Amino acid sequence: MKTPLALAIAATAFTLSGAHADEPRHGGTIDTIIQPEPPGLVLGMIQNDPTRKVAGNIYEGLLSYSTDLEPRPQLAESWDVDDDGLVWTFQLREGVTWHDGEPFTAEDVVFSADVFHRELNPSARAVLDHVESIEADGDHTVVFTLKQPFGPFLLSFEAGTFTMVPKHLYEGTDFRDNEHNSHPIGTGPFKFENWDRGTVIELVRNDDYYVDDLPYLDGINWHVIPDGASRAVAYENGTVDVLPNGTVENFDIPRLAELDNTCMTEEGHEYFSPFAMLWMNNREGPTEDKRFRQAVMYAMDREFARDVLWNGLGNVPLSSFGSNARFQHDGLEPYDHDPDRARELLDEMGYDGEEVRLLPLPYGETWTRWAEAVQQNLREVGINVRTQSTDVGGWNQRLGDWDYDLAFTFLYQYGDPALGISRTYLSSNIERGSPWNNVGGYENERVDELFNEAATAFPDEERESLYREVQEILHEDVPVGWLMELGFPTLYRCDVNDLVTSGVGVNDGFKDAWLDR
Amino acid sequence: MSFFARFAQNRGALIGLIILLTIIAMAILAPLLFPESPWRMVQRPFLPPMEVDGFPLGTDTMGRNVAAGLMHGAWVSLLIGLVSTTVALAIGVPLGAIAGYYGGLIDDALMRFTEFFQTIPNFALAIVLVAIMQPSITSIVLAIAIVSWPPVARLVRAEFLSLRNREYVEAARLVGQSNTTIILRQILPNTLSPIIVLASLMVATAILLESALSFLGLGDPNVMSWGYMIGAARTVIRQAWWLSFFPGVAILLTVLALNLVGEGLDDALNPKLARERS
Amino acid sequence: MLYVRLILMRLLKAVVVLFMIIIFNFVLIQLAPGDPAAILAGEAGATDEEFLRQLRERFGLDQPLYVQLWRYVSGVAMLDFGFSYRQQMPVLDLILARLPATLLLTGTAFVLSLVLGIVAGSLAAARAKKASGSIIMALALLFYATPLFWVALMSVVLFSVYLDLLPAYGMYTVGAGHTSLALVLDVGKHLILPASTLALFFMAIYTRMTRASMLEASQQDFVKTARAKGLKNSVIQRRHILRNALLPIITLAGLQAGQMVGGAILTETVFAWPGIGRLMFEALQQRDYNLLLGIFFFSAALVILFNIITDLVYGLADPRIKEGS
Amino acid sequence: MTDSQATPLLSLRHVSIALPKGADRALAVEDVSYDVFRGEILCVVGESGSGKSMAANAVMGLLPKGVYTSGGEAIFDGQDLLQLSEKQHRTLRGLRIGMIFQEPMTALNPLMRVGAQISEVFEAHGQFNTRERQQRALALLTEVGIPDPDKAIRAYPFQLSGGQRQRVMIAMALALEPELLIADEPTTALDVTTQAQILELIRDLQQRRGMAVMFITHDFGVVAEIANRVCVMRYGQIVELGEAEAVLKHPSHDYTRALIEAIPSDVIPEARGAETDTPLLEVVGLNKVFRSRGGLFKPAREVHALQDVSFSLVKGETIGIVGESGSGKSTLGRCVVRLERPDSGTLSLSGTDFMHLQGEALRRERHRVQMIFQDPYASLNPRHRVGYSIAQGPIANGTSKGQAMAKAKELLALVGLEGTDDRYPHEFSGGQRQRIGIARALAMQPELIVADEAVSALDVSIQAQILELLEELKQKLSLSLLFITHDLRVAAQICDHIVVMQHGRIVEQGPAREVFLAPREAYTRELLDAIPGREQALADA
Repeated sequence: MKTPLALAIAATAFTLSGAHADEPRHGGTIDTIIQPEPPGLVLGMIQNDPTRKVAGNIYEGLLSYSTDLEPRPQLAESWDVDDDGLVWTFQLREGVTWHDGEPFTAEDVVFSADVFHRELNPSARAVLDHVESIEADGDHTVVFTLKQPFGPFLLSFEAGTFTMVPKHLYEGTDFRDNEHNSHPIGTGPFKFENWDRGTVIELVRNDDYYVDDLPYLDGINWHVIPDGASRAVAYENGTVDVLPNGTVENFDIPRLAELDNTCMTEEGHEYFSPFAMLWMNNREGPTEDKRFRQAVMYAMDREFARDVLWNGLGNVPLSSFGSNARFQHDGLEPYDHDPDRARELLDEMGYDGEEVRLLPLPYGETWTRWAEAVQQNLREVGINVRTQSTDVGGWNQRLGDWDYDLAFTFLYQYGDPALGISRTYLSSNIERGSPWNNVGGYENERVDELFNEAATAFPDEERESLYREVQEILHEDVPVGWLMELGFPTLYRCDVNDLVTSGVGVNDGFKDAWLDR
Repeated sequence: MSFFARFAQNRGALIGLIILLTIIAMAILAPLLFPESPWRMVQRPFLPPMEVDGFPLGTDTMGRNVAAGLMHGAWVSLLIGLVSTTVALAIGVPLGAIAGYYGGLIDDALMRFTEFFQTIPNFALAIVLVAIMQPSITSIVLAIAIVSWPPVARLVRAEFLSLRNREYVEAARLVGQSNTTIILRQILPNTLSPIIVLASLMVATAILLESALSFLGLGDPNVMSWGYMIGAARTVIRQAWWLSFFPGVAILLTVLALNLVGEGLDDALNPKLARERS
Repeated sequence: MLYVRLILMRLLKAVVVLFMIIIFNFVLIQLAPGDPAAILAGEAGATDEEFLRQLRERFGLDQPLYVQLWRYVSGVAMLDFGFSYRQQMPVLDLILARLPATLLLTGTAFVLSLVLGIVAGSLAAARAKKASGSIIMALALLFYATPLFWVALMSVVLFSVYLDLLPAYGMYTVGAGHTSLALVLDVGKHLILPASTLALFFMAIYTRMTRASMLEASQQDFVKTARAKGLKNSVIQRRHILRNALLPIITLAGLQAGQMVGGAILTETVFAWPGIGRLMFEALQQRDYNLLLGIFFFSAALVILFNIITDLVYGLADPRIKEGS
Repeated sequence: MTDSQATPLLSLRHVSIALPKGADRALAVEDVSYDVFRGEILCVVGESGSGKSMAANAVMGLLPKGVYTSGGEAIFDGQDLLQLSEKQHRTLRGLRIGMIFQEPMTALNPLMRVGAQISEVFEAHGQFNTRERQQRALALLTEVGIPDPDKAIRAYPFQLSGGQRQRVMIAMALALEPELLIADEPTTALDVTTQAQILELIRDLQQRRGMAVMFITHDFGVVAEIANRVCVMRYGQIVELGEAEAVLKHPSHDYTRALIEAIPSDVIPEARGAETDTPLLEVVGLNKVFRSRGGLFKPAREVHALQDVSFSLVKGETIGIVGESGSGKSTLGRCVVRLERPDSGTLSLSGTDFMHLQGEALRRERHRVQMIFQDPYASLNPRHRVGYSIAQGPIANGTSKGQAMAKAKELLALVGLEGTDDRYPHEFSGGQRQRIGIARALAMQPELIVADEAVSALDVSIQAQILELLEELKQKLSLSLLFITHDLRVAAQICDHIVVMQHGRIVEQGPAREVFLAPREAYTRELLDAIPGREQALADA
């Protein structure tokens, strides 16, 4: 028996998100900002944030997700799963064409998933490890068979992670050297027009888009402006209308939000739900001691960081699971700002003032300021902290080589503990050379067991109890410092309607957006 | 006329000296006036100047005392300027002296080496060096020194070239003094005045360079320097003008003062030129 | 013919220097922590060994260093500057796309600073004892002492935000679709702030230099000769003093012209000018070795080119060099 | 020649010129009065610091900054030049008063063609059109006797020799046929033969045009050569003023007499016999070529500074090396002391090969030959006390510091500067510094001393004192001396032997008397004839 999980029509999406009396209008080009300039636009080959933002409007995945992380139809019209949670069948939308006019078929899906992503895409690979086989059943049906049930499977089809790429252009070629990489071909609402490096990326309306009437906009100009202050000016003087999250410094947000005709939303980040953490090297030095790690948690004034550095946006997490991840345990005792408690713990462990190196995240001013605040917090409870400044390359290298004591980072949660959270704590995920695995070196057999079981448990009730236990252990052990779930505000002119309608925000938001001018 | 009297004849130089002494005094008095770390978050953020007692210059993005930062920063900025200049002199003076004194192939080789460093744009090289060594006081000082020694070497070489055939140098050679003695005792002391003048300007340039590096996020996060303060404040320049204004003015005044003092030294050390100039 | 041969010799020398620079920079960059693969992987927010291995193999980073160096050097010898790891484009294309912007910016700033600097410096020298001369010098000193980026920020706030007179960033109005004259005017408008910011500092240098050089030249005997002829002071200033004072300025300007490429990094960053300086900073951050090396190569080549041009100009300006035999 | 009853063209009356504060005296010129008449040459003579040029500069309105006239008047054609505005002065300069300067090397703008610089004079006074100006410039160049004027008009100054440049200067000064020409030491920087030509030219032009010339010089020889009247100055005051012949033959003032007597006479002392026959210095077939490397525009050049030079010097003997600039005389001296290394030939000192010594070995032997330098201002390290300057040689050669310093004091006393060992060079006059230089050379107890133009930079009275000192020391210490000079007369005074050089080769050598009184070679004769005032002196003798 197959259970229909969802069936919705994309065209109705905007009516859910806004209470606009006006009918959407066609026309107008939106100017926005991309920061930093992406390395390339072929999603699937590159999955960094700027590529996702721009190319999310060119490429599409099988599904999209609401701000509640409910799957919605995209290239797949509907989907089913068998009772064991092993065989997933996707019905593809008919009449979809690539930007070059070729039809989009099930063969493209199989090629993208089984060939393209298996070769190029580490995050897709993590999901594909659970997949036994992928088969096309006619032109418009694809069947995924899993090795064992995988709880978050349906959350894996977002465009940025599981992009559909055109088989007819890529099959049999060196993917990274493919001539079409410079002129990406997708199925999305906008087509690639021009990239003037260092200045602007221009997208234009896909007139053949498979949803009638969409998109409303004639095009999108993604401006490249390297300086934060200049980006703010660009919004102020009216050159750009939309400031996606992360494009202006946090300190500018309250000021810009006060401007006339300016709206702000914090929605549209739910799928990623970035979780800022402080790696603590569990292998050696003072950070090896659980009490030291707890002391760090007590010493930090996380409320201050949120209120002052992040302008009150975002949310201080209770423990290891963020609020947008599922299965959060809310009965744990919070680590409040308590310097005295921190000093007690340090005394208890006999901390001798050994120097502790702190590695800030080289992603802009706010992070630098945050490191300064944490450094000061820790110094005030008597920890001898020295900040080691570095750039992205150095940061990668240090973390990859485990050459640090404390280090800032943030990780996407991808809506499910098995996708975004367990990777930080699993001992099987300890491997030199990458800053994104279990860099802290935390090893706990019970935690490994619980996470592994929970990932493949079916249905959700089963998973919930396993995750509760994991959270209790982690809360006590403090393998990493849980700093904040970051707020990701998007600023835009209020006459830009229906901009953020999904759990990935502007990444695919321009599809429904329209200008009321 | 005494050295100082000649120096003081240049009114600008005197003003420069007074500014410079004030800044040095700031640097020395910083730990006494603001015993707490300048990194301490002590008040609410974005406090404008003169609004609350004890915070004459307001507070920064995180509620740190700008006045404390400015005073402690004086120490760091001056230190970076002085040390990097010293290091640059330590590289440039011997190289230039040897090249200028011996001439010939040695000169050729050393000058090619110097030109080589001048072929890579200064600021770009400084950025790369700091990025490679990772930002810290040491790497910044080294990078500044590495990009600023070539003019020293060229100056010293030119001086040596013009002095090495002076009759007193030839006389020294004729009485059998060794090359080392001639370089150190006969020629070097006579090149000191242009070196001192250049050095005073180099300190100024070093302070500017450090601030530019900090501006690009390549400052040392453990020390409060003026460059750091501007770099950190640039993102909030619209909300809090005072955060970049005061350190900016501090840099400006210091560089200005060093230049004025440099000119004064030039006048005082080269009385002939000074007379012509006035 | 002799000149042609000598210039060829200079170019040959330049090639040697450039290859030394390649090797120097190649080694330098290898000392930087992290590699482009790790950074690219890091940006994706997820990575595994396989991904890193693929990238490294693709970039040739799995080869021993000397092999990498040899490949790079032999590539450059064939004018192949390799592929940008991050931007996935040939380095040459990237650089050639950005170079005109930098040349436009620095060229304008250079001419602006040189012309204004010389004019201001001559005025200051001619009025060395008057208040107006002192005011010019005080201003020059002020410009010299003010951090470049600070002026840049302040000028954006003033001219772009408060007065709304000039565009704050970029090289042209995106989406305006200007062509021919309109485009030139548009670019010109965008050029004003960055070029004058960059020019300000250098103008200060030239002003001071011109004044000092003119005061020195005015002590020369031939100035007395000129006065003995009964020439007007303004003629003496222009024809005798200034012309001779310009010689050292040519040398200095030649040095500065090359350095401006480096100095433009800050300006390009603040004003979002799509030039090579910004590209360099980004390439450095990304450890985009090929691109970074390519930019170093081109900026060094520019410096050398400017040096040769300086020598030629100097030769034209000073007959003792041109016609000395 | 002069009609003293006529109205003077220029009349200075009680002129005083003040120096800026801090100078060694308050007035550069004090209460000076003299006249310049049409058609005469007035020589203003004085040693350095006498203020001889100041009045002329005041007349031209070209006083240096900070120097100003504090009294008196200078009447030129009825107007007081000292009261003129800059603009009024300008209309006179070049048009009615021309001026030429001492340094032909630097007095012309290096970046302008000669023709343009001459044309400028017409331009400054708004005369003629561009083409006519060129033509006139050409005519002037022809008149001042520049070879190949068509080419010279397009030449840059650096392409001309010193004498040619001075001719260009004269052409420029005379372009508008001024009534008064002021010549400020116009021949001092020139070689003696060139000097003779320029003096000839000035006299010639003056007579042809009937203009007045105010000729400033330090050299009584020159005075004897061209002056109608003489004005002798000292310390800013006139000590004697009168007809040239009268002043030269019967100087009424002691100072004038001293100056005239200080000129080396043509009475040559008898040569002393050499003490031994063994040569101390033997130079055989010495060659030296200087190679300049080419630049972007410059091809490489070779200069043959010494070609097959041979002579020898016996212990206790003084040999004079005489020649004009570029003759290779200084290179020879520098080769002998081994500041330069000859390319080939033999250079031996008491039998030891002095030519091939290198590095440490050379350093150890250096004390045997010492040098006295030309420029008293450059020959002492300004940062060392003079006692130390003298002592550092012995110290470098192993003498203890105390002993060396004591010796330095003795030597200073010997050269007449007792008790000055702890002073710095700037506290001494030029002549005194030259004495210190001699003491420094003596400190090494050298076998041979090379004096390279040791008195050329000194005023004539000082020059005489230094020559006297050298003579005295020579006797006392039985020094062997290689005396390099451009002045044949000086050489004849002090030397036993004279070697005359030209273009790197020895032209003539022999006993001083012979070479001086009966030269065999034409070039030597030419040199002797060119000495200004020699005819007068010979006539007197």
